[in-house]
Amino acid sequence: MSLPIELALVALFVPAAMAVLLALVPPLRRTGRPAAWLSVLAATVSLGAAVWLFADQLAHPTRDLLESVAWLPHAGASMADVGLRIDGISVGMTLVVTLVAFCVQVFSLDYMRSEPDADLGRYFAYHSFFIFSMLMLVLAPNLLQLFFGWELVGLTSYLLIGFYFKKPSAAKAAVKAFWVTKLADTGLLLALLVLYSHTGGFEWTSHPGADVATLVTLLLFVAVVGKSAQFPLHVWLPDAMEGPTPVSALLHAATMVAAGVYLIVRTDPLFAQAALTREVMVYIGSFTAIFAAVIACVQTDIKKVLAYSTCSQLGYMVAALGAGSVMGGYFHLTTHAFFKALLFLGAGSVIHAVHSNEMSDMGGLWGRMKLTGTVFLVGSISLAGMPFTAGFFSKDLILESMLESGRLLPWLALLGAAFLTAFYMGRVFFLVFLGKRSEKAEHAHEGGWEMRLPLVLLAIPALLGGYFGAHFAGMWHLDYEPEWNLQAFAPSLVPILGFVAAWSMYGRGEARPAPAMLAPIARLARSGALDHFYEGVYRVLGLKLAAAVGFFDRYIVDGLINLAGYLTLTGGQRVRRLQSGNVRDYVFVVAFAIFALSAFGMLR
Amino acid sequence: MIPHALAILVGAPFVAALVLLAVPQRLRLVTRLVSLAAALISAGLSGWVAATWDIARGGFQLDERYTVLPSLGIEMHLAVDGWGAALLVLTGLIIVAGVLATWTQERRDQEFYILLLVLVSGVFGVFVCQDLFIFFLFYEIAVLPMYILIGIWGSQGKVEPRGPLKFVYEYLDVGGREYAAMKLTLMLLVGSAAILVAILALYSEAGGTTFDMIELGRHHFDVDTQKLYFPIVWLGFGALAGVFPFHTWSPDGHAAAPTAVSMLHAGVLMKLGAFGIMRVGMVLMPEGAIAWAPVVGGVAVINIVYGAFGAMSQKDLKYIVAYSSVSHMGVVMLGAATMTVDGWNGAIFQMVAHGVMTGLFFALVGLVYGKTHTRWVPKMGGFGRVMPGIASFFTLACLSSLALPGTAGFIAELLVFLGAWQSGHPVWAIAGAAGAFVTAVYVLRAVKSIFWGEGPSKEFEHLGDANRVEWGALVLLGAAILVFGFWPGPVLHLIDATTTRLVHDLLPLTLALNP
Amino acid sequence: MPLAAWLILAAGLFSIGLYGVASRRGAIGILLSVELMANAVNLIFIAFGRYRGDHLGQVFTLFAVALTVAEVAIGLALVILLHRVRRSDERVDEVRELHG
Amino acid sequence: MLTELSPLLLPLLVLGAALLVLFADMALPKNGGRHLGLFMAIAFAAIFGASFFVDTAGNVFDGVWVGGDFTLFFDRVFLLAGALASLGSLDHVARHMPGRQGEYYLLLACSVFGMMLLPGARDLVLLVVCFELMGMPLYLLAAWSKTDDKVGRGKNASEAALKFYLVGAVSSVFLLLGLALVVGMSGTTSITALAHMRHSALFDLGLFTIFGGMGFKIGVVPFHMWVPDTYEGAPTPFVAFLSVAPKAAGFAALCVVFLVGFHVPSGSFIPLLLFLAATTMIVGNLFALRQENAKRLLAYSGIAQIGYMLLTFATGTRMGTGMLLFFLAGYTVTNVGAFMVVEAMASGDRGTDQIDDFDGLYARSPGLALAMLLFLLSLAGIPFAVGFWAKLYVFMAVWEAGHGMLVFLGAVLAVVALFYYLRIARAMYMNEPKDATPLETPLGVKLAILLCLAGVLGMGVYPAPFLEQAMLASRSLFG
Repeated sequence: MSLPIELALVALFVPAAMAVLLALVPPLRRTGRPAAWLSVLAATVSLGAAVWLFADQLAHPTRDLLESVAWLPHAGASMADVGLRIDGISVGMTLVVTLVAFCVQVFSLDYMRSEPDADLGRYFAYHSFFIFSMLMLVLAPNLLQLFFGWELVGLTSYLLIGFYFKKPSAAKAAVKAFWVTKLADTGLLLALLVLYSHTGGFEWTSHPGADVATLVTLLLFVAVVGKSAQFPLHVWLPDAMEGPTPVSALLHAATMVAAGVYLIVRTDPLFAQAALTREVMVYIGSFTAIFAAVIACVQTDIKKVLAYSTCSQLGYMVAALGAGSVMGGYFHLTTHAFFKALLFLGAGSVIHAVHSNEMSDMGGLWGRMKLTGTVFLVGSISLAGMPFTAGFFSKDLILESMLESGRLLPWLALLGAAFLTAFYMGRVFFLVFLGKRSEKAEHAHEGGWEMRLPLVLLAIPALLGGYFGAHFAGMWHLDYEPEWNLQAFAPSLVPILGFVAAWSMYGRGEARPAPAMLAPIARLARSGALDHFYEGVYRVLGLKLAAAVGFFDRYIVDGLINLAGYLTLTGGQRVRRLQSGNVRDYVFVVAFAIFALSAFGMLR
Repeated sequence: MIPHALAILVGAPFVAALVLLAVPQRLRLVTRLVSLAAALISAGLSGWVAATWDIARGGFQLDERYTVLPSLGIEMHLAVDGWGAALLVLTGLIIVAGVLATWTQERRDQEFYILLLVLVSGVFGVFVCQDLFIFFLFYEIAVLPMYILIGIWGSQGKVEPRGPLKFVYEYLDVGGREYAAMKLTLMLLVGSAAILVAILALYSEAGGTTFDMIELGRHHFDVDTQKLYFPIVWLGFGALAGVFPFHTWSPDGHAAAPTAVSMLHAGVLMKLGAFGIMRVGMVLMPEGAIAWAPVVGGVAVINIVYGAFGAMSQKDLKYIVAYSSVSHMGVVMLGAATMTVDGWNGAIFQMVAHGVMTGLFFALVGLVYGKTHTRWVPKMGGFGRVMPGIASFFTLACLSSLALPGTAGFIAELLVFLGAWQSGHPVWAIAGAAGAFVTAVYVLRAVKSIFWGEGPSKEFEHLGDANRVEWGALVLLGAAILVFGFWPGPVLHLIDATTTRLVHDLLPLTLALNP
Repeated sequence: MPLAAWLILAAGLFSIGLYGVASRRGAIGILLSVELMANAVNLIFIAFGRYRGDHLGQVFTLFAVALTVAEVAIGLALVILLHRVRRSDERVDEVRELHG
Repeated sequence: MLTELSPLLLPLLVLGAALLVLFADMALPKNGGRHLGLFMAIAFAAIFGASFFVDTAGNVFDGVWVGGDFTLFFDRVFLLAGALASLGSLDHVARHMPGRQGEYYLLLACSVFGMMLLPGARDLVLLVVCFELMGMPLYLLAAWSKTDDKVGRGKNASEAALKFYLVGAVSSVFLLLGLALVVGMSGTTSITALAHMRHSALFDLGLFTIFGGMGFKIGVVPFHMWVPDTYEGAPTPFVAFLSVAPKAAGFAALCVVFLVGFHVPSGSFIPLLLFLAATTMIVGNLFALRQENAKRLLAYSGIAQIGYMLLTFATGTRMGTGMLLFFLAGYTVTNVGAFMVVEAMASGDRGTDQIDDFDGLYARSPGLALAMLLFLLSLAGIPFAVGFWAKLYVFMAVWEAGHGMLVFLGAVLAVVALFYYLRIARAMYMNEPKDATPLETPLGVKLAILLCLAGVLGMGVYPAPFLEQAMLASRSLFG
């Protein structure tokens, strides 16, 4: 077994072991902070391994390792293996996951300080388990194992959203998230079935033919829509903000929701065979991008803004992949992971300071929280795609590829989304950090070093990550040659305009109503029409139908069976009258019967 | 090599039952220890059998023969194939857990354990017995103690009369303990009446010389005979397997039954039905099975979806679990109906998976009921605060029942659906997957409304978590779910070894019948 | 007188007896009717014996008579017992404690 | 001369015992002692034991009576029934009729004597004489109760006896009528000779009439109506005897007359038999469903069982007959046992025999409850009780004879039967006792129950040897 495999195993199983340990030894878990520190330690080890692995991969960019063991027996052989696929793509994602996870755990040390010990232990156990699940997904050598991890991260998401399970809203959100994603995952399951019955395996490198590939990829994409919160299944993501903010940063911004995109990147060989699917992806993606961006502009809850912005950014990636620019998609995934995690943690530190998610309760925090303000600004401009930030490079690449692919409408949508992104990020920044303080913000202050360190750590790649595109591309064996001409820079004006617009409206930090042009959309967004629709479906197709079935089973199916018993019993009761007790009847019956017998005998 | 391993395995619980007859009533601890000892012996031997079963060799192993009625060709022929081995392990797990879970049983406990052990003997017997006739005997022994077990220790329920057949419901005490017991017994025995007929048919078809299933397996029955008797076997055993529409004993029965009995019944006995269908029906009458497969599969799909919706409509916790059993047994039958390697592997594995899962479920329901004395979900809420352990195990069971990867349920359903798709019935697979989703809906709903959210209300605040002995049961089953889920290889290898051979024999027929 | 005539006569007797059994309400009457039927049977025996000219019929008849006598004796005993127990006049169709 | 009678040894021994009882009864003082009953029981038991050491094969009176495995098998059944009945009666008779015990056992012995001669009879005269010799004592025994008992049990004994008697008298007249016709048409009374007779209309008429006459004895529907009333009214230990021995004897007679004699069932007699058998099963089970009186319930269940036996008889094959014999043996121990439990329940002057009197028996007398449970399961045909094998063999035989549907009917009806058997089980185990006073069972009854239990479980766990015997017997019948 070679070094990279060992490193991957370390990165994978140290957190897993920690999770198991915390799960199996309740006393340890209940100690709270020690448990937390153990978990962080595990995350650190995992991160270290990931870094080493990454460096090693950079040293041998062409390496593509596959180590696996038989898992599911079938007719004496093995129908599916579990193992590790070590190549540029998986290694890159591994680094991202472990890094963000590490930062988030450290951040949580302070952010969750006020939690009771038992819950704190539980929280970090979940986190360790998440690292394991996510890496299972990332390092999977085949679709089955990927599905395995895919569902496990779904589980951790469910558990972490429902971390405050005593809060009805949190419980509701958790269940909702699980239902929606599970529904979508059915697509992935079916994809597995189709793939297996046509290729006898779960490999994404197989060539089952265009039709099958299209079917498979469409089914896969259904799962992606669910997991990566694309329209129309994005409804769970905003609610998922019920979870603790660091969780939102890790799962619902940086890594887990990006799993969908990663899936597409990973299984690109299949998608490459399915033009139709890619077409669908382009339109779903770009629509989500602009749609979510619009809604983000009218949110008042800082986390909700970021949540919608995540939807929108994921839309970018999906669209890029649809347009065939794997590099664009994956690159944006990476950069987005950093600056979005940064933004969420920043928001977290603000929320921690003012104990509220509402932007109206903030304002003027710049004076009090310089560091948070700075890194938040960095995150915002990077997200908006201001020139020379990380976001700029990746987003630019996406727009460019979309244009090259000659799809004008999606390109415009994405451009509009870019403008809106800058607008709402600006809006958030101005409302939170400028203007006059609300009383809640009066005695706000920075958190402890555990909270500050991750902010700084993440700010660096969020700012500079873009310059390593070439290296990434080399690692991923993808082509990446940005040409720095005017046409390439044109898009970079859009975010600037966005910021200007935001400044003009919110520069003084007072919360103005959303611009008139956005009002109807705002109303639409607040009414949550889609949610109502889904709820209606659930009521009718779920509860009503279930009730009907229940009645049918209880009173019709079972009724008939009871009826049989009823008839027998009442019959038994009725016939008893025939036994009159009058002996002359008996004698008569005997005589008659004998005559009947004889008659039968004679007549035959 | 343990001599007479299987005989001991089957006999131990029965002997223990006899011993208990001698133990004075008041020695409660002794009673429990004897039962536990017997359970552990059998479980241990099961484990040993599974461990030493030679996968490379396959076939039937550990032959033991004891003469019973040579003149009729009846002999006690014990042997295990891979399927048997896997299911032995399941039974061992469940019975140990069952004894532990009812450790606190107070009322007439000795009789309780006696009947329980007799029942278990029957179950073990069915899985290792290769003589069709003795197989039937054990089957009966496994089914009958149910009546008294439910009738005496069961819990009372009531179904208010409604619907077009109102008068029937007014006449019968539907939902009552004795009603449930009687219904279960009679329905299952009507089933075994059908089975008996089929057995006699096979016996005389094969020349009336032997009941040995292996011998009978060699005899090729006339195709029309198979087509005639397969459905009889299917429905006969189907009554126990909860095949729609003969499943209606199961909700009432399981709801009324005491914890350990529900565990055994849903966990193992229902499997006997499915096992019988596959072992007797599909293996002995392959052509008949192939001819009827579409029907069997269709009904199985009905079971899955119908059962899931049925469960969703319930407010009584035990009914929810009972209906989920109906739904999951549908998965077993679906796998069986595919007549493919994956399908059959999945079917047997689902028997194991569902057995463990539903065993855990009923154990937990028993615990909750024992503490709260209600099974009415709307009255519960926020229990996660007072019984975190129970909450987490319940969640685990739920995850397995919605087939989340990492739990045994996932492996089973994946294999079954794979089989369904390969057998040329994608619709089955899709419907099955839909059923799995509906399951996700109702189980998570249950978790949410029982353990999450506001509460617990005043009357439940003082409640505590499971106690030591009960932990034993929970951990045992919970661990099994995860082990089988993450590392299905060992068990699946056993199953696969047998399945592969059987399907291999089956293949030419399949091609012959639908080219 | 041909055999058939005897048989018809016997049949008639038998039917009368049977009618009696069915119609009489008193135990004694029924017993007498039974006696009548029995004698009809004996007649058949005799007739056949005569017709065949062997002694079989007569032998059989003797046995039959003995059996019938014993039977009727028992019957009378029972009637008396019933009378003693229930102090009622022996209307058999009022004796119907046991039924259903 | 005496050597020639050697095949008749067993019946003669019974006769001897009967005479001894008679003289002893005259000689001994009429106190409530139980020695007579004890002697009778021991005598039956001893003769039963003797049956294993004597050779009873051979003809007597040049072929009028033929001994062999067939007779031996039945003799054992009768002796067993007799022994169990006397044991069970010890207490009952001594309490109700301290003065007249002798007659009771004398009559019992005579009846058994008649039965034991029946299976060997090959001449119609002998047959009918034995038949009546068996039957008449039963009428008297049925009436056995205190004449001054106006309220308690035995109040209805006279009614029971009267109904039994009247129906019996009429059907035996019919029996005679049938014989008259048959003998008249064939001109012979030798059963073996009948085999070769030409069937004419009158001959067939006689044949069916004979069947009717005998059908009364075994209680085939529609000749069954006396059964429940008699069983309910008559003294329980006697009913235990009545419910098995005469049935066995009746079937013995049927076998002799119809299998040896008329070589039917053959041809279109079979559908009739099958029809009657099916009706008997259905009627028996249906009527039993809602009974409140345990004895009545057992009576109807007995009728249902007769249906199964008739079904087997209808096959007319050697295998079928063997299975029938096995069924009879198993049925004997089971049913006697069940009735004995009822007797034990109702012993004591206040005891009654309603089903709800079984409430909470498990608490009052665990042993009794368990015994009853096993007897009921055996009646229902549950594994590891003899009843299971009995039913199974019946089904096999019927299946071989090609009546699959009837097998299914039988199997389903067996489930229906389970319903009412379980009603008693439920009363015993699930209901709480009305008065928790422990129940003390008379020794004799206890002993009888234990013997029956031994039989039920013994034959249930290891039926092979018994089955072999039954097969031997049927083989010797078919020669």
